[in-house]
Amino acid sequence: MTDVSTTSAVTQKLRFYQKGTFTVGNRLVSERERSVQASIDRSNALTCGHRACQGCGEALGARYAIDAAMRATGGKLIAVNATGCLEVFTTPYPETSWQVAWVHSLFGNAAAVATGVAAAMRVKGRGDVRAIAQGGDGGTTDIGFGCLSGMFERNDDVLYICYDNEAYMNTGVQRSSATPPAARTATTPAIGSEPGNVFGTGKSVPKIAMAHGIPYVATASVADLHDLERKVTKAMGIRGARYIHVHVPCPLGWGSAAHDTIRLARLAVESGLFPVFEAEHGHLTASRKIRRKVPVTEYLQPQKRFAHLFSSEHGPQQVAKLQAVADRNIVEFHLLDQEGDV
Amino acid sequence: MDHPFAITLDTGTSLANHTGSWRTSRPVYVDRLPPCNHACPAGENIQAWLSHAEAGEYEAAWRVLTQDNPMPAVMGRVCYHPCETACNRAQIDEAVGINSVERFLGDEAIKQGWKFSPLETESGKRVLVVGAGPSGLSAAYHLRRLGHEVEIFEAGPLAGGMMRFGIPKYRLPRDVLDAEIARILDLGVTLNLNVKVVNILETMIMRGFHAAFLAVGAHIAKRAYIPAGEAAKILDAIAVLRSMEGEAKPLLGRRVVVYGGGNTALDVARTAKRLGATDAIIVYRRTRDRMPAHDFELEEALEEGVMMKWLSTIKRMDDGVITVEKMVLDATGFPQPTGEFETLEADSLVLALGQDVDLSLLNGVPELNIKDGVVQVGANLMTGYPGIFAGGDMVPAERTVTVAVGHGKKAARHIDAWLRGGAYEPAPRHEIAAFDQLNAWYYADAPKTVRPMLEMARRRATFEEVTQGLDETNALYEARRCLSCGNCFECDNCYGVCPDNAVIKLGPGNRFKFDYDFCKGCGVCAQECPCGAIMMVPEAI
Amino acid sequence: MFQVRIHGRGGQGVVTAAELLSVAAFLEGKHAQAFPSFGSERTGAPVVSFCRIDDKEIRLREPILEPDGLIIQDPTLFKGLDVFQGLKAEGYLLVNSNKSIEELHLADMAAKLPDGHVRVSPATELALKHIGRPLPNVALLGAFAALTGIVQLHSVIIAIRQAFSGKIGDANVAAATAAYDQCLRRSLSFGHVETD
Amino acid sequence: MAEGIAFCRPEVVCAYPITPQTHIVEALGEMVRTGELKHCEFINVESEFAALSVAIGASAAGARAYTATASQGLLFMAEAVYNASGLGLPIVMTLGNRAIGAPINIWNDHSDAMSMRDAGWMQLFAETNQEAVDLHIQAFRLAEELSMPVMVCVDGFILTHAVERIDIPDQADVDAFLPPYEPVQVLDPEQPISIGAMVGPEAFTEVRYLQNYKQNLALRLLPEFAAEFEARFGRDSGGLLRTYRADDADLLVVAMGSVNGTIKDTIDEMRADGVRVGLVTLVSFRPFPTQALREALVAAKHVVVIEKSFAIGMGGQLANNVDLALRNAAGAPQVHSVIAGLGGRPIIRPSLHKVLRRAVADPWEGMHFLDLNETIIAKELHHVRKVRRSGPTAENILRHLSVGMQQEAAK
Repeated sequence: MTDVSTTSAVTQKLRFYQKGTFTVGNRLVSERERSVQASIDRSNALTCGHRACQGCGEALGARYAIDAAMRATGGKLIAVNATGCLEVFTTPYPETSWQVAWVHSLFGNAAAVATGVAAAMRVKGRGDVRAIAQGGDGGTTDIGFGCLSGMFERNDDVLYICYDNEAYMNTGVQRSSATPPAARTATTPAIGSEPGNVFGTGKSVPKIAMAHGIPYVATASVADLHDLERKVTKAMGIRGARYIHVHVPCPLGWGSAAHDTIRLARLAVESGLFPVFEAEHGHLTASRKIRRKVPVTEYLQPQKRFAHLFSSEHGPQQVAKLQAVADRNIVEFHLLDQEGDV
Repeated sequence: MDHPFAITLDTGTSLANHTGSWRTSRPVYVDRLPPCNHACPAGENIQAWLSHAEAGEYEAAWRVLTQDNPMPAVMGRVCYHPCETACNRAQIDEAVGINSVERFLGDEAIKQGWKFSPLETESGKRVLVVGAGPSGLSAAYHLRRLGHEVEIFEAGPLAGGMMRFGIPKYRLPRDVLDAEIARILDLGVTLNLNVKVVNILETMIMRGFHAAFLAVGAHIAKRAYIPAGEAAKILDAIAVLRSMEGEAKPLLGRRVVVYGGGNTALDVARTAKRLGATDAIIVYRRTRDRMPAHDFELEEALEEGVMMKWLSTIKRMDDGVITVEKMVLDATGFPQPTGEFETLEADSLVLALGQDVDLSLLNGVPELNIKDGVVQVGANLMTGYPGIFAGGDMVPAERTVTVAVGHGKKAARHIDAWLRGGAYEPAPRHEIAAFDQLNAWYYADAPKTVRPMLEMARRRATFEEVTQGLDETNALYEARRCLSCGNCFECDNCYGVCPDNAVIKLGPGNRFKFDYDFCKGCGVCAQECPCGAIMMVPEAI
Repeated sequence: MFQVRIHGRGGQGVVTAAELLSVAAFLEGKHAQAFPSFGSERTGAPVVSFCRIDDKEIRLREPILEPDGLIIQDPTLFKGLDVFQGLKAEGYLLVNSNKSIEELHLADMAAKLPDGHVRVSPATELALKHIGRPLPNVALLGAFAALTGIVQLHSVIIAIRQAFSGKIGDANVAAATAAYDQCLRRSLSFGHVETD
Repeated sequence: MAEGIAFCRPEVVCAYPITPQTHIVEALGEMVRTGELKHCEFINVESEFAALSVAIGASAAGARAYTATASQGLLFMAEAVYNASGLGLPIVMTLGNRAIGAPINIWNDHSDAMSMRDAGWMQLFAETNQEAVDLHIQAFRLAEELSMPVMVCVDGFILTHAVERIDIPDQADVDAFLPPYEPVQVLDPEQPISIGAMVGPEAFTEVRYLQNYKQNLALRLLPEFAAEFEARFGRDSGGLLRTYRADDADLLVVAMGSVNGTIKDTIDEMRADGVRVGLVTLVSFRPFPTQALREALVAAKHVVVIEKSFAIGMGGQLANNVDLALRNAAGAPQVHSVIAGLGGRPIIRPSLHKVLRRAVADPWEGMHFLDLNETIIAKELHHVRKVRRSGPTAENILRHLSVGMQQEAAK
């Protein structure tokens, strides 16, 4: 992969301004260069009063993504939501937190509903109105997978955003196909020598999306909000099927402190466990470099769902396996500068 | 809008749901004391003037700076910058080059001819300042700005004190010093040179001063008894350095030995080199790590070819030959003689063993408490005699220009209060912003800018300034390396990272406020605040 | 009401035959209904299709149990299946074959039916000749028109042209016409024989 | 039929193949390609679940949405079926009625329609292909008037694969009868709303009540639209129900879909023999026209309900609904339930004659299975009683059948 270029943080390192370079709105740069979220007149597509838990990563990621899309489309946006936390905590009758045209149909059909929305807009000559589908990892990688793949294969003009908190949190933390190996959930209790999802196999929907050859696939994290915005903006500039997979920590499901949401997301990226990259038409085109590499233990230790790794006799081998996963990612996605890409 | 019941809802209606009630602890914006400010002997508001500088507002920065210190160009050269030692940035990469930015601002001010703004009111009080050294000049400046009439009596031929007679040109060019002194005098401070105050009380009464600030410095070289033969050439450091300012340069010969371990010893040795000495050897009785001189100055000296003789004391000097005894450090780190001797060839020996204060002007002043050769003062720098204050090298303190300047400011404030029949109450200090309260992630990696140095050949041969200044570009870069420890710099992080949109942005310069109707108290804002300006406070139950 | 049942094998155009017949009837202002023996026919499997023709609306939806006309597209179906089931006493029987009624052991069957109600047509041969593929269905319709007169050849030809355009249309029309003529001639010759 | 649907100007058509509806959407797809059907998005989806989901999205975004399915396909989209009605989206769907497996069976009966009878959709049954066309036109009008989805049920093969004379309506007439879709709620960035809120105990009952209220409105609208339709197109199609020679009838048959034609012929034959028999053809199964049906039936002595589906362990759904219509009616007729035509078994006049005469002469309790092969049942039951591992019933029965046929052939 010679065309892999660095993105986001690492390129900003050389920018002239220094103070708070990675903050949301560095006062030393022009309004335009700052994050949408720095702007006093941001759309707040997902506004106050929602019922998400304290420190909810999904609520944060969703506001960033949809606000960025709102800016990119000049507010001409229709959002489709799969069943899940995001849907439940934003729209309990009689209140909704959405300030964007929004529809929820079912758990497994968000991609298809969005396809219908996009088709309706085309046929009505409102091609300027764009459709976004969003769901959690359950609604995306499991039950909604068929509709998602169909939408990809038809290259429908839909941006699908998956907020990945690595389990079914809405129903009380059951494992999904996006749950990392060794993580404890209600359905993968920390019992026996190999608790949690198995090592070796697994389901990378971003890679599966790439296999469809769709115009744009990206992963992002609430740890790098500039990057997330940039990718959503870029995606909205492209027609056809697009997929963005956003890593959003869940204090409840991960057994972490509410205030650690962004910190944990950051550690996931900096350890290499969550690779942040972009792909176009099936080819990896860019990866966000690790700034300060950390061992996976720094990411795992603050989370109760991994507590057994640090108490049980089998812990050390499993931690080593997780470290191996991170190291593989670093090589596969060129996450370190010395990975020899341009 | 009219639409189907319950399944379809009007946007934004959740604003009716005040989730603030979920909160068990609330975020609160705080201001913490930046370690640099805390460490500055001159009490400069460093972070404040840096924040102007990093926005390119240099004059504004300079004005904030000079509210506390009238001589940034001098400070930017001679200050040992404890601020940088304290700087939190040192724990990320390297300390912010505060001193170099200060020098840039000082030089810029001279270049642009910035003047202090004229003062509004005259108090009608007269204050006498004795000594035109850093402390005296600082006091004069501050007193004048407070509306008092100030006269300086200086015994020497020129103003500047140790800045002129103790610090060599290659560290502090005289045109810089003169410029900053002149700017102070322009405020309307009267300077009387070559006037030695012999009796302070008499002078005050006769000249009608309501108060006096004494800052005569320490100019009397300490002597050590060294048996010496005929024609043994023994001088003291202060005299050598002072004579550098006169017409006749001191004759030190080709082999010069300097006795002592302070900065003055280094200054003399480096001066000797520049005067053409082939060998300049410093003899010190302890080891390098115990040397009072600053290490970077020792480094520069060694670079310039100055030689060190550690763990040695000088026993005697005969014509051209010095006998030294080797020492060892005992358990307490105190040097003990070994009885081993050796000799050094030397044309001259310069003693740099520190200085004493000439306190003769205080004769006849009652209620004074003098201890260890210095005047004891209260927290308000007032001597035992009401109305007479003292500072700088003549009071118990570290003897640096910056400390002296600090004394000047502090004394001025207390004198002002005293003249108004009150007492000056310094504002309560905030808790210091410690590194672990910051979130360093958000600051880009930005190594310190290295100040260019004069090339070696010229350093050895001339008195040109050794350390060069920063240009506009890297001064700006350096200023922007500041982390703004403990004080919001409006990076919008809290505003951006709140999962509940519970932060209200008040617009440029007005920072933010929390919307406690919706804040659930998750604490992400506090965790992700780069500069530690948010504190989580438990809600009362 | 005139009811026709067509037996054949998947791929022989059994359903198309019934549809073409019904269209021909439409064209003559009659009510008609064509439908297959519902199922997922696979090539070669025995297949049945139905066609009802009437002057009034046809409401009946049951399969045709007592046909007035029976078209057998493939004589090999005689084995195993009772294709003649329910054929009315006054009914017609048309078989696709190059053999004679006797060779096909249909003499008894023919005897039960009125004179001239049983015919054999070399439809496959004609199809191969005109269309180039062994599709007897269209040719048989021509022959059936000649045999029964329930529809005119003319209507069959229009129906064919609606279904197949251009060359294929011409070829099918040719096949149907040929079968029609041949069937008429046969009836004459048979008529002669029977006078013996 | 596709042509008729095209006249309704659907804007989004979602297609997924399943016998016997496939050729309808195939034809629509072709019309979109050829430009015969303009301003229409034809979308090939990956499942029936997606088909209806795409229609849901399109409809919510203000487009006239159509899809078609059958049998297993309807079950596979079941979740979305309920969702479409719950969200009040006026989608029209053709259901090519087909049996539900196992055993897998592609032929006609009404089990699929019945499986979704309580899903909140309106369900209209076509007697002929002509009526199928006409019902689609009325279905779009009804769906969009009430903002509720409508299922048009068309008997698989019997109608879907039959070729018969149909009057194709004139586009101008259809346009006049069916105005452009004016949604009551729509996803619009200019006036954003949130559709599909989570509704708790405090309002769920009301939501359901209002859905039911809409279906009650349909009971009034269906006859109105049918009358308007007849006035414009000159054909009596749709409505709630139709009667045939019922006025003086002692015995009334109730049935839905294509079997009504065969029943009418049978009735004519019985009338010829002097039997006073008549027919009530139910067009609208949902909403169920309780009142109209009671009025139509109450005068008769016997009511025979003939239906192509039954709830295993309970009985014919239609028969039970008819019972409901007659509940507490003074001098209500006896109701006799006949289950017929399952999995495509032909319903033939001789069998109908028999069962109708028997209903009067020798009534039965519960269900009567038309043309049930008693011998096979007996054999299989005996077999099952004897052998623990008796094997799959369907296969056993087929074996019995083939044996039977060989014996026939041997004779």
